[in-house]
Amino acid sequence: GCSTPSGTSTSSSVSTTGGPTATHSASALTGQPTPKAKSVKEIKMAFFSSATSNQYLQAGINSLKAYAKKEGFSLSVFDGKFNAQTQYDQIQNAITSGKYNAFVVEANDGNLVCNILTKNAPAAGIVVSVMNIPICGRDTNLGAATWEPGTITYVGGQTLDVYQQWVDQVKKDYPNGAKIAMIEGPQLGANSKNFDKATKAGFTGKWQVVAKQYTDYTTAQGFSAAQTIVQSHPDLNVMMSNYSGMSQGVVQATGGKNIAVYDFGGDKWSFGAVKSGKLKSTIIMLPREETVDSAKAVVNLVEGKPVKKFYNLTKDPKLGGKSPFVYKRTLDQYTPEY
Amino acid sequence: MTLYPAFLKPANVSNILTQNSAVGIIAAGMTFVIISGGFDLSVGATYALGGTLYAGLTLQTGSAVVGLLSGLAGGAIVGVANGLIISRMNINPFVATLGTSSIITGLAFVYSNSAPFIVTNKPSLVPAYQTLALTTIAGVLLPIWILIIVFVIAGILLAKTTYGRNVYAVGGNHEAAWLSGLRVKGLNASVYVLTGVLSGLAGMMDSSRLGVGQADVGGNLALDAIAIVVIGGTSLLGGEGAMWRSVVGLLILATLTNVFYSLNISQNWQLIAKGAIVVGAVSVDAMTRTRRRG
Amino acid sequence: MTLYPAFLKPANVSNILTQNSAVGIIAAGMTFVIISGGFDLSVGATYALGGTLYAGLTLQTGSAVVGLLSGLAGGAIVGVANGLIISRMNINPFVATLGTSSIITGLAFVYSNSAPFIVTNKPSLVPAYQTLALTTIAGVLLPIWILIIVFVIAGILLAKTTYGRNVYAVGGNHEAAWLSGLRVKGLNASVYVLTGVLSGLAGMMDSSRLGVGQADVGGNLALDAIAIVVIGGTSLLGGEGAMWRSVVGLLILATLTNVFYSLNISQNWQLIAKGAIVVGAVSVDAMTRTRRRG
Amino acid sequence: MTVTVTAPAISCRGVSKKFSGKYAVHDVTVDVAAGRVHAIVGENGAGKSTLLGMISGRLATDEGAITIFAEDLRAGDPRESRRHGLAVVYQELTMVPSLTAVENVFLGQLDAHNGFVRQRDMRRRFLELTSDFELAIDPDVPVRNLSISQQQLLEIIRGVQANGRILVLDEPSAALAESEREVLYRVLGTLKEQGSTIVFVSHNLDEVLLLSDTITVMRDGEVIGARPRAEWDKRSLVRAMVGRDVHVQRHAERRRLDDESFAVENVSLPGALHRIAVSARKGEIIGLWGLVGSGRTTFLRSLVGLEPGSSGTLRLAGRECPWPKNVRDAVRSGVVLVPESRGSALVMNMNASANFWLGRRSLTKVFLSPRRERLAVEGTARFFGFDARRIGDAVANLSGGNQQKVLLAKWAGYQPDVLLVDEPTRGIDIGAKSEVMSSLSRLAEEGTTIIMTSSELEEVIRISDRLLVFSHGRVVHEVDTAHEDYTVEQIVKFGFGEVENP
Ligand SMILES: Nc1ncnc2c1ncn2[C@@H]1O[C@H](COP(=O)(O)OP(=O)(O)OP(=O)(O)O)[C@@H](O)[C@H]1O
Ligand SMILES: Nc1ncnc2c1ncn2[C@@H]1O[C@H](COP(=O)(O)OP(=O)(O)OP(=O)(O)O)[C@@H](O)[C@H]1O
Ligand SMILES: [Mg+2]
Ligand SMILES: [Mg+2]
Repeated sequence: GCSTPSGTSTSSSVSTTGGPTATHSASALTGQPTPKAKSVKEIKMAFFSSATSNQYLQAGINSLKAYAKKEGFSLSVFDGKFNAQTQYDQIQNAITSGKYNAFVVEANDGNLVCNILTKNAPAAGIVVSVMNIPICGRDTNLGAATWEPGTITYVGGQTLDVYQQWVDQVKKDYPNGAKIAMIEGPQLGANSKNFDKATKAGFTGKWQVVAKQYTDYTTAQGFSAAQTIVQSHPDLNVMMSNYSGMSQGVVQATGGKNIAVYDFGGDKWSFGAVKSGKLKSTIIMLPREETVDSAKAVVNLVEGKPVKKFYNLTKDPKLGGKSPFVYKRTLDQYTPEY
Repeated sequence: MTLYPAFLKPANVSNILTQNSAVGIIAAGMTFVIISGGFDLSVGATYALGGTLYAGLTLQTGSAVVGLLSGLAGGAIVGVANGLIISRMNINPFVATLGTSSIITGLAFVYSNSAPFIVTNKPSLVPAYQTLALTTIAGVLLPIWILIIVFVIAGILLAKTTYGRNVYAVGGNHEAAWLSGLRVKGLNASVYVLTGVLSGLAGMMDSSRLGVGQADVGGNLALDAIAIVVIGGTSLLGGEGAMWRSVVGLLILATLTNVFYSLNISQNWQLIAKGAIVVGAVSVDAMTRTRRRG
Repeated sequence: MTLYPAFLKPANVSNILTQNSAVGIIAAGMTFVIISGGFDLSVGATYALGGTLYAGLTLQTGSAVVGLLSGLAGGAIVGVANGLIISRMNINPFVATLGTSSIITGLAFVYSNSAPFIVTNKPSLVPAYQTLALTTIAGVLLPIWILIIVFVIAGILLAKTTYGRNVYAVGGNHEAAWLSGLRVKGLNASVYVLTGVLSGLAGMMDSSRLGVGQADVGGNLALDAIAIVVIGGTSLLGGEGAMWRSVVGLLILATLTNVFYSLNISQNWQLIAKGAIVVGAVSVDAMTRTRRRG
Repeated sequence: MTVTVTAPAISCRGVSKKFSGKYAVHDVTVDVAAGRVHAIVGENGAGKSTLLGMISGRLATDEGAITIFAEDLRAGDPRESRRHGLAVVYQELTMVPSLTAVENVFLGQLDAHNGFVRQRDMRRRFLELTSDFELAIDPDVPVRNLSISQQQLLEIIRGVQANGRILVLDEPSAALAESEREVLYRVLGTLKEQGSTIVFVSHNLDEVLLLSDTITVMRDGEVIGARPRAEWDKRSLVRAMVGRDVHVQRHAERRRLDDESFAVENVSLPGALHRIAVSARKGEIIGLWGLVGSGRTTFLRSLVGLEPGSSGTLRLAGRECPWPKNVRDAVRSGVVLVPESRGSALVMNMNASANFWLGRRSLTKVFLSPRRERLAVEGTARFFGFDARRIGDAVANLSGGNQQKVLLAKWAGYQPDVLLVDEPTRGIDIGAKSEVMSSLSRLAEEGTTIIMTSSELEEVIRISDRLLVFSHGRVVHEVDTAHEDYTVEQIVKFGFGEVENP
């Protein structure tokens, strides 16, 4: 049988190296560029979303729109369709059009857009806020090292350390070892890289990774990947799924089996699923804070307020200092935000 | 075949079949399209539309039956539109369906407001919604029955009826069919309607299984379905081929995918092996078949 | 055309052309393939391979020239493989290139160890690496020059040379071409080599612009390139068409995309509008062209 | 040029070819002397085209060897025979429909300088050649817009322009009218004078006897005899081909004609047809004759709704009918057309029976019953002299004559009041031809009105009750073949539009 988890998640600062950044706001501000917009009303912002087709993204977009309305600046949303090249072209066209003076970018591929965001955009007088995926090869970095010079800030919570903590959670829940499978996003995506890195280092000895599949984050692919893994590994204990949308398919495949599904996403559905026991746990994500904080950095800059170079979402006030890992026992301490 | 121990276990066979029931019934429709000398790239978009309508209307009306009917209707409407554009306006089916594909996807996104419809969030609707995918008859899941029934009916329709023969004639020699007084345009259009309805149904089956309807699925379905038909040995030039060939094509591709998943071969080597096996299978087929006269 | 104020600004025109130079030169190759009666779905994979080899070998040898040559060689090898499989083993080009596409992508992933090659991490190599994309000649970026030169040469090759006319003959009536003593297999294969090399080059151009080479790009390129050729009015049946038609097709699609991006129309409505415009453009073309006899 | 009588131009030694286990050509040994005209004759399916196919390299030999001017021919590659100086005109059209007339004539042999096509030179040479052939074809017109006979002429021109030592022609005149044949004969004569060796296949025995130095007769894949022209006459040729005497069927007596069954007036199609009027009675056979491009095919197509721009009035059995909009309308009112091109009228990879039933209300409502269909079609097949055992064979594997019989059976199967037949005897052997002709006569005797075209004037004269001469989209003359005596020459003159005016 499975061992029960030995304890609640500990404080989430397990391996964060970015601790000090939050306190360096003053010196950070000195390194920031001067924005073209002289007042918040003059901000003309373009938001390059990696796509628009799931709830996570929709939640972020909607909050950002509301925020722009509240602050009274103009906002255009570009749908990157999960395609790095498309997004690159959109950014290039936006720079050329001269219609924008601020970008918020959720990169589909942080490497592709590196130059254009750190050199071309600033040269055109555009300030750039980066979120979710670090750019310029910083995607496996930690803490403040996820911020790239040339941009004003990086807002994120899905860095390597979170994956490392996630691995630790599983190990703690299964002190006697386990057979583990992973359902990941696209192979070359930053999340998969961090996920692979963390699991490779963390699961050794009695903790054994027996299978992993890359997908496009859709429910359908999550389902078929999980189904075949379950079929060929009847002795599997743990399935880790990197996004709630996929997890919906994963739990269909593991239904009736003695497999604990760990979810990353923390949407309304996953809260319900944790409650009903379909999911062992989920990880809170904050799409609303993510987009709004990125835009707020621009607003702060225009207003001459300090701008942090790194916003760590896993330490967001919304979590009230709690760990982002949600178990059935701790469910009522959290509310899903999408 | 004992590629790996669990391969022939009923549960695995059932997996293989359910996972491929959607692409399978789309391939059945695609067989008609290809034999008629056509091409349909819009099946993936129609599949997504079917699932989106099914989930959306089930949530909005509270009735899975209404959802089901609207999904079928959506597929049929797409098919009629494709058929009219291709046969009346005389547009190359490749471009026509590439175009409608884009339109359909756009409409599905607009309808769903760019987010998935999650039926599982309304537990009261879930049992009705999942009937299509999870009902078991004689120990076999409904989608598998649907797959079998679609192939049997499509096979009979193609091989044993006047309609089927006329489809071959239109694809084999458009002019001869026309000279013989066949309603060439109607026939040409009909195969797209068939494929539209089947794609809508396929989308609903998968959506029913997952409890989610979303507009951004089905990206590779058109190429997969066409590959199934062509790997089976049906000629893309039209006028030739058979439904059993598509069954063979489906089994080859489905088995391959399952074996790779299950053996846990690295996905990169899977890609390489899959490509090599597909090319290999078709070249063996090409070599064994006697070459046609000039 | 003054769709929006900035549309005809040099910088915007330059954007349109650079962003579409890759798909454009691939479409130039695809024009040959389609006129020869073929089909190439592997261009996207070859494009990714080109970029991956260019970045990988530049990093490994420290010489962008070696990288460039190996990217071209990679494209040529893919082309030769496609050509041999299709013309010697007599396999339908659709299946053959779908298969090789899978193999190529797998190999590119294996070679790059499933990670992008990031040249920008080695600043010393960047200037040489980006020469291909960022050199300006007479105020115009090199990729645009390459696009223009490729279209001019391809246009002359197709319209004015024995080789080009023989490609038409092979596509228009394979048997007649064979009986008249043409090397049909060689001709058939050659168009894939051409497309392979151009796809490799296209991949390197984009990789040079971005400073990164990776295996998972180019997913929609094949359909886009084919759409460009067909929207221009070249028949998928082979034997007909022209290079200028592909230029028109490219300009239609490129302008559309740019206008949509720049006007920031909701992505969903873009899809709908784009599909409608593509179907509309082709149907106007179909109506204005005199219909053939019976 | 003098001919050195050393090696034969072509020498076949024990050549055989099998198709699915059956010999199509068996152990053929034949020599073609250099500088001579050598004809090969035989019934449909005798193996003539197969033999030529091996000589031209399109087919590999299964047994035996072929030498060209004493050099071995490597089998199975048309390039190879071309290297040896062979130019081949095949039985079926080998045009590239999308390319222009010039490009088709120079197919595979484009005139080029450093790889660049020399358009102007080719066009000049093309115009020379067409004027040799007394033709006016626009060099830049895509070949798909030309009539079949025009395409056939281009095929021949292609063979001639290749300027080979040996010219091989498989039924070059089948699609040609009288006058064009004369031109062809003249051109072949010139080539022979220049020292070319010519091998040709024809079902027109007069032409064979007129042109050849040597005649080889084939039957069932074997050579029955290869003798100099002087040793043959028409009768002995036919006997050798068929193995018996063939009585060419004649209209012994005229049928008694009933009431008018069919009448059209003012049939027009801008640019092609001009106010044509034709009427016919029950059981009458009307022949249409004219030069290539005179509009016969277009006229017949208009009558069954295949030419959307056409107009006119139609009266059937005395009742006014609407002008047909499509084939279905026409069939419903009892008018059907047997199209001229077998290739575009039959679905080649379907069997004969399926082709017969195509477009027809089936025996059964929804489901096919191939067995019952075959049984039901056997009678009609036999009526047209088609071997009932081959009803299940794919049409692609039938010889031209048998394909024609399938075509006739298919359309006659509608039991129409008016049967329009376009070139029913093109490219079929003398035996098949007489079978087709007699079956048409019998149909007429049963009361069907038949309107047929043929490029073979004698044939039309022989079978029809009346002959209408077409020229430039008009009916320029009417001949009562039953009662008047006309010579072929006179009628041909009408065809050129020299005499009379309607
Ligand atoms: N590719 C093939 N496959 C099968 N059978 C064939 C093929 N080619 C020819 N045959 C058969 O071989 C025989 C000889 O055919 P061939 O075409 O040489 O006759 P032919 O003398 O040229 O007749 P025709 O006067 O009708 O042109 C026929 O019975 C024909 O059906
Ligand atoms: N719909 C049309 N509109 C204008 N011209 C046409 C049309 N159809 C045919 N023609 C032309 O009219 C002429 C008559 O061709 P048609 O094929 O009817 O002649 P034909 O007497 O049957 O000769 P052939 O011996 O070549 O079969 C040709 O030059 C053809 O290109
Ligand atoms: Mg023959
Ligand atoms: Mg005619």
